[in-house]
Amino acid sequence: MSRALFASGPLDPGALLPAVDMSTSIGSFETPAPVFTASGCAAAGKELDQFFDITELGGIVTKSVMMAARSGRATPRMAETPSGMLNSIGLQGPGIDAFIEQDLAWLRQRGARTVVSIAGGSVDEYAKLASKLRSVEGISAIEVNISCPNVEDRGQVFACDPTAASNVIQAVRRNSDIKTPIIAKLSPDVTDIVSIAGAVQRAGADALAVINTTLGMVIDLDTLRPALGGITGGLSGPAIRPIAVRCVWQIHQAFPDLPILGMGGIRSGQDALQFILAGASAVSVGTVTFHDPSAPLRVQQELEIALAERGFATLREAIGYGHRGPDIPEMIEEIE
Amino acid sequence: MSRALFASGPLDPGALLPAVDMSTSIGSFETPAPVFTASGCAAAGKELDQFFDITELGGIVTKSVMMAARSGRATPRMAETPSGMLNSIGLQGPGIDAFIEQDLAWLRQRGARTVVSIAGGSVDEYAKLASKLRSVEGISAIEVNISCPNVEDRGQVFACDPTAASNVIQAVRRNSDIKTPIIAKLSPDVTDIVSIAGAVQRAGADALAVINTTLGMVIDLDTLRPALGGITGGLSGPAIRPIAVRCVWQIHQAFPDLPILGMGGIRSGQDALQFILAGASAVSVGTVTFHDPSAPLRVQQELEIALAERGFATLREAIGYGHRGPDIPEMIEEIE
Amino acid sequence: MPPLQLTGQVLDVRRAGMYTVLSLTAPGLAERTRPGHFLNIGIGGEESALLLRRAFAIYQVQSRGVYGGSVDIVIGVHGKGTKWLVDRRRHDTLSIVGPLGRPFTLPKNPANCILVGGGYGTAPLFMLADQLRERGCRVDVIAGAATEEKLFGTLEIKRAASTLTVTTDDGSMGTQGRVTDVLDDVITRSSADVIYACGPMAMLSAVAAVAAARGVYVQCSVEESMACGIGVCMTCVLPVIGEDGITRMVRSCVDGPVFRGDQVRWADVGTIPIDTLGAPSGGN
Amino acid sequence: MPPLQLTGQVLDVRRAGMYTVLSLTAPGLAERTRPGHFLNIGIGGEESALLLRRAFAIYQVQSRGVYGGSVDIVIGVHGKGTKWLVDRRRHDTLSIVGPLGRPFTLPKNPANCILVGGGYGTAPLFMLADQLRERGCRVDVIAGAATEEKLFGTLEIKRAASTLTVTTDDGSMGTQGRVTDVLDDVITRSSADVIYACGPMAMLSAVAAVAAARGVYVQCSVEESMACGIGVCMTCVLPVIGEDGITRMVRSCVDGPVFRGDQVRWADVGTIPIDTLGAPSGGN
Ligand SMILES: Cc1cc2nc3c(=O)[nH]c(=O)nc-3n(C[C@H](O)[C@H](O)[C@H](O)COP(=O)(O)OP(=O)(O)OC[C@H]3O[C@@H](n4cnc5c(N)ncnc54)[C@H](O)[C@@H]3O)c2cc1C
Ligand SMILES: Cc1cc2nc3c(=O)[nH]c(=O)nc-3n(C[C@H](O)[C@H](O)[C@H](O)COP(=O)(O)OP(=O)(O)OC[C@H]3O[C@@H](n4cnc5c(N)ncnc54)[C@H](O)[C@@H]3O)c2cc1C
Ligand SMILES: Cc1cc2nc3c(=O)[nH]c(=O)nc-3n(C[C@H](O)[C@H](O)[C@H](O)COP(=O)(O)O)c2cc1C
Ligand SMILES: Cc1cc2nc3c(=O)[nH]c(=O)nc-3n(C[C@H](O)[C@H](O)[C@H](O)COP(=O)(O)O)c2cc1C
Ligand code: FES
Ligand code: FES
Repeated sequence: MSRALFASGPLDPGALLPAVDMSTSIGSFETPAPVFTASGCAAAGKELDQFFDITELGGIVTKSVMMAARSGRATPRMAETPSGMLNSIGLQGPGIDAFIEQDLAWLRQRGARTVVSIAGGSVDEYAKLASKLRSVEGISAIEVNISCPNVEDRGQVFACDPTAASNVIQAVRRNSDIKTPIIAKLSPDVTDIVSIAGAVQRAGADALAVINTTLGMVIDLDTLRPALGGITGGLSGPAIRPIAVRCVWQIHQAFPDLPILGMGGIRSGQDALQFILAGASAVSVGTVTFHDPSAPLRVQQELEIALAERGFATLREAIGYGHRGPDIPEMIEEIE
Repeated sequence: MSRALFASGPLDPGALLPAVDMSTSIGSFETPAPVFTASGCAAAGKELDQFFDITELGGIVTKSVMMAARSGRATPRMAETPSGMLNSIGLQGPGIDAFIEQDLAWLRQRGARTVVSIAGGSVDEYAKLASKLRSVEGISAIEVNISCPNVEDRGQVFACDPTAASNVIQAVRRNSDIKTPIIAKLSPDVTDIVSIAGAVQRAGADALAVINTTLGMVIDLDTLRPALGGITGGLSGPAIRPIAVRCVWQIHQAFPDLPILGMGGIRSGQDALQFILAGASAVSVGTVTFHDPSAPLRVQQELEIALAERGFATLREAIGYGHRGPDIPEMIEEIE
Repeated sequence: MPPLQLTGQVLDVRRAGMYTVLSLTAPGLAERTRPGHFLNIGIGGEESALLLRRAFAIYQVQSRGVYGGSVDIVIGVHGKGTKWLVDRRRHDTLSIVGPLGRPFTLPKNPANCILVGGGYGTAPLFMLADQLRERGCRVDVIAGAATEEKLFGTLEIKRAASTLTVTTDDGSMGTQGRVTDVLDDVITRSSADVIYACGPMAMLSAVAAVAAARGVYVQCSVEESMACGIGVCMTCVLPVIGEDGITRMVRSCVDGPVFRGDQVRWADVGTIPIDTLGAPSGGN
Repeated sequence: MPPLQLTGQVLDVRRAGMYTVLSLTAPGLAERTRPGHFLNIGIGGEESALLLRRAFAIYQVQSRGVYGGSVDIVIGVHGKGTKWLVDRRRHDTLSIVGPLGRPFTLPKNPANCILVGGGYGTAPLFMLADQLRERGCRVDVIAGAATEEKLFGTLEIKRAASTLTVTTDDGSMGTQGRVTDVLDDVITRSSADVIYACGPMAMLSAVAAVAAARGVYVQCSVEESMACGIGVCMTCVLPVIGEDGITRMVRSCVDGPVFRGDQVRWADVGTIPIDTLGAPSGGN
């Protein structure tokens, strides 16, 4: 690395710390920086580009897009919860064609590394989305949001069943350029996330995004009914961070070579470091962006400081470092 | 109800509100008040009795007890997280005999309604615990903590498998006095909590306790290893409240006649009301007691005010009230 | 100019009826602010469990002064966040993002304008009134609220207005009734060309209906629950008819909060109208 | 007397070396406080994401005065909670639970006592020194820290002590070295009967070892991470040998924080010794 020394963070503001090689990879996608936006928390990058230079990030993960335009759900679409929020947006979006023409074109022109998130109501829809993207340039990876109800299976969520999840990933893999890494995005709302991880890996996923929101609910005490138009919603933000770190840890323990894009409540570089130590190769910053529009880049800068302060010369050395050593006993899944 | 009018809460401190009939039942256990302590968050009531009169609560749920004395896990046993905490206590306790002789004797003498929580490493241990309690007086109900690893099945947690969960409940039911209600305590860490609820109901559970902690993890950024001695721990506190309300809602929707003791991050009477509206017949206050040792009674008083302000004359009318009406669409489990 | 993200210091906290006016240092904000813009303010300090910012219309801005510029907002206590805000004291710091949103559009040529404010909805109308007057417009103001104490700034706004009409639901000040009970008269009296409205959704809907009936151009500043306020989350949407006649779920934080009153489907707010682009039943 | 749960107002915030001394109103607290008691303080105000209270040794109490009683604590910044606390200002309110824990036990008859404090661990020794002197005890104090600025109250404690010995790791004040480097000498010089110690676990362990070697009775106030501080959660345990010779995992918040130094299994803190009652390997 030929980068300069830089001044360190809050712990010792005066000290000069060595620069850290922040490059990482998600499958065959090599990126000079490890922090991404989270799907649905950055639209297609344009709005955040007002607050910081989005090309400095590891990449932009776009809002999950479906084949057709979608209106999304009725409002209220969000409810604030302690250190988090619920959302039931319902995947509002322009549809894949308009997305490619407008959003993707803008991102390409802007020079941002782009991970396109896709969502579908059937295996076939995922397959079609992958085909659509096959011929499009400037896509660093495809993130497959499988936390969607399968219209062909009584609305059963793909991510909650290893077979359904595998079918989606297989279809996307078959219909995508072999050079484009496929990232399967997992839901924490399962009894055994490791078995889902194994299933999608066997189905051809090059990497995992861990985690999507967890299902929650708030009752409005004025209407005495569910606060959200969608009744339940996805819980995100710092509240779920311990769950997310646990999922990353479990999956990395089982599949140490499978790259993980970690996320869930990351607010600071120190939070991001927890994910890296647990086994993530890169991280996404989601909900916290609503509080701090500069969060993704700030987290990336803070992460570099946090790594340097702990003597890491490269980000890669820190990936999964929390698992090292013989003195860590077998994982016990007991809950109090 | 012959109770007096009382002054109302923060919304309108001057107003006089009608008293609310706060009585409720958990199976055949009738109690004049709906707020309980949560297992493991109140020891056996003695310490909290310094801060408020524990006999005013719906009841005391004692720390889960096992057959033998248990040292619990190595420290650190807790890590604070945003709006919550992780614990890995490891069920430290005196064993059932000492518990009956000392803790239970004290509670009986004190005149507190007592729900005894039991935990085991095998179906047989649960059966034995139930037998031990059979002849003991002053037990209002038994709460069965099934979030324990099954030593006979590679440490698989009972609560995560409908069959294992049913086997435990069946064994406890068979070995208990038929007049003692059995409350099965469920874990949220499952793909389909409704199917577990159905299984334990069929196995003889008279009621459910919803929810136990959810599995989480924190990495210590000084040691660069898991912060807890137990590696993972149970996440509790307001952070998980939306998950808990969702679980109560789903189960009440599927089994409207099955009484639920709701819990997870209850901090105020308004939080408690969310659980009641979602379908809980009573609630437990856990982690928040660590912040406010008077919380259980305060929550009970605030709940009465919250009900009165909304025109409820009895708590029972409010149970599951959030589900009313034809204008609530089918529950959609989609996650963003 | 892109919005700023800055830390402001509380200069002053004062009560005004039911409301609290908070003055904050905010260098650079005034130059970017146009009437109808809003701010997004962080709640609860560094260790806060309240993750989302709260939106407030910009009431006044000072571009110079000892503090290099400042901004005032008007706060009505609603829930935990606004409660926390009104409890701030001098020298406390607050995190600010803004100015945000699409402001009111001003007429190119002098026009007769009616400004309708409900409750604290008068706050953004002060700056608007001043700028309209600078352009030679006639400004008539209608301020309404449930009770007298829920009115904001009726004394001050009089100065910028040709006429001020006050309504309260309980008759505790001005005419008893709603703003729309007097709007028709004021339109007639002032030969209004344009109506600007800010207030509760029900009021905006009623104002838009009167304007439509009278054929007067109307702009409404809506208030939808917002998670991000900067256009990235899609929580703040409402059904708006586009120039092409197609209804879309549109973000009120970046495509609003100011909308043409005849383009918002007021009766359908809170639903997805069946003919919305991408509506579930509209075939997807 | 049961502990109190009350809201205290900040009377004063002052810096002392690396530390901050916070004075709070606390009517009724003084009457209940004995040396070695601690307080549990809520962090971050009403909308806080920090759920758990933080424990602080009681440094000083005033039972009367304009405020009906007050309490002082000494804070060293460690993480988010202590950072937030030292940023408080006069008139801010804090939620307090206390006094908590088992205090130091005082000798029935006049005895020669050594008080050993590490860092802010001297805080609870002031009250202890006073009460020992009142009982006619000789009091010798040893205060140690890494550097001079990490010592607390060395000037003031001198008044209550026959001798004061200061050690710093870097020699920036007093003797260079650890408290245990001078303890042996002080024991000899003062013919010590009892040692009282408060400070980091490593220091307590070393003090207990010296005391054992010299056959001096020793009480140590330990510092374990606590979730509740009132005995209901079981997070704060450490292995302690009972009168019956059996090792148990004992709660430091209610059975401590003051323990007999010879009963704590210092080398095993952070583990479950194999012979602990109910240990996994001890058959369960
Ligand atoms: C563009 C815009 C301008 C506004 N201008 C003003 C103003 O000048 N003065 C003023 O007093 N208020 C204004 N509001 C309303 C103000 O944002 C809400 O009163 C405030 O967000 C409520 O927060 P709370 O924590 O007190 O209430 P809570 O009910 O505890 O809030 C919970 C969540 O819901 C959201 N929320 C609740 N009510 C509203 C609402 N009415 N509008 C938007 N979000 C809501 C909050 O932002 C928060 O995320 C404006 C809102 C918008 C969208
Ligand atoms: C009986 C007792 C007396 C104490 N007396 C004093 C005193 O007089 N002055 C003083 O400055 N400090 C004292 N401490 C330590 C003080 O409680 C911690 O420094 C403080 O809790 C750290 O909180 P934080 O938010 O700054 O750190 P964080 O690391 O952010 O805290 C995270 C969590 O870990 C807990 N924790 C972290 N470190 C400690 C620790 N060393 N001891 C206990 N809990 C910890 C916190 O309470 C919190 O729950 C005492 C601790 C105990 C148990
Ligand atoms: C408003 C909102 C919208 C989201 N939309 C999507 C989406 O379209 N696709 C997806 O895969 N995840 C979506 N997510 C989930 C996030 O990408 C992320 O997995 C989750 O929020 C956890 O990270 P966080 O706590 O940092 O937000 C959304 C989250 C939020 C809060
Ligand atoms: C420190 C601690 C210990 C606990 N011990 C037990 C236990 O022994 N048995 C049990 O069933 N639940 C136990 N729980 C779980 C609580 O009873 C409760 O289900 C959970 O914490 C959610 O509620 P809360 O957020 O109000 O704490 C424990 C929780 C905590 C925080
Ligand atoms: S509030 Fe997020 S898009 Fe409008
Ligand atoms: S801190 Fe809870 S038992 Fe000691």
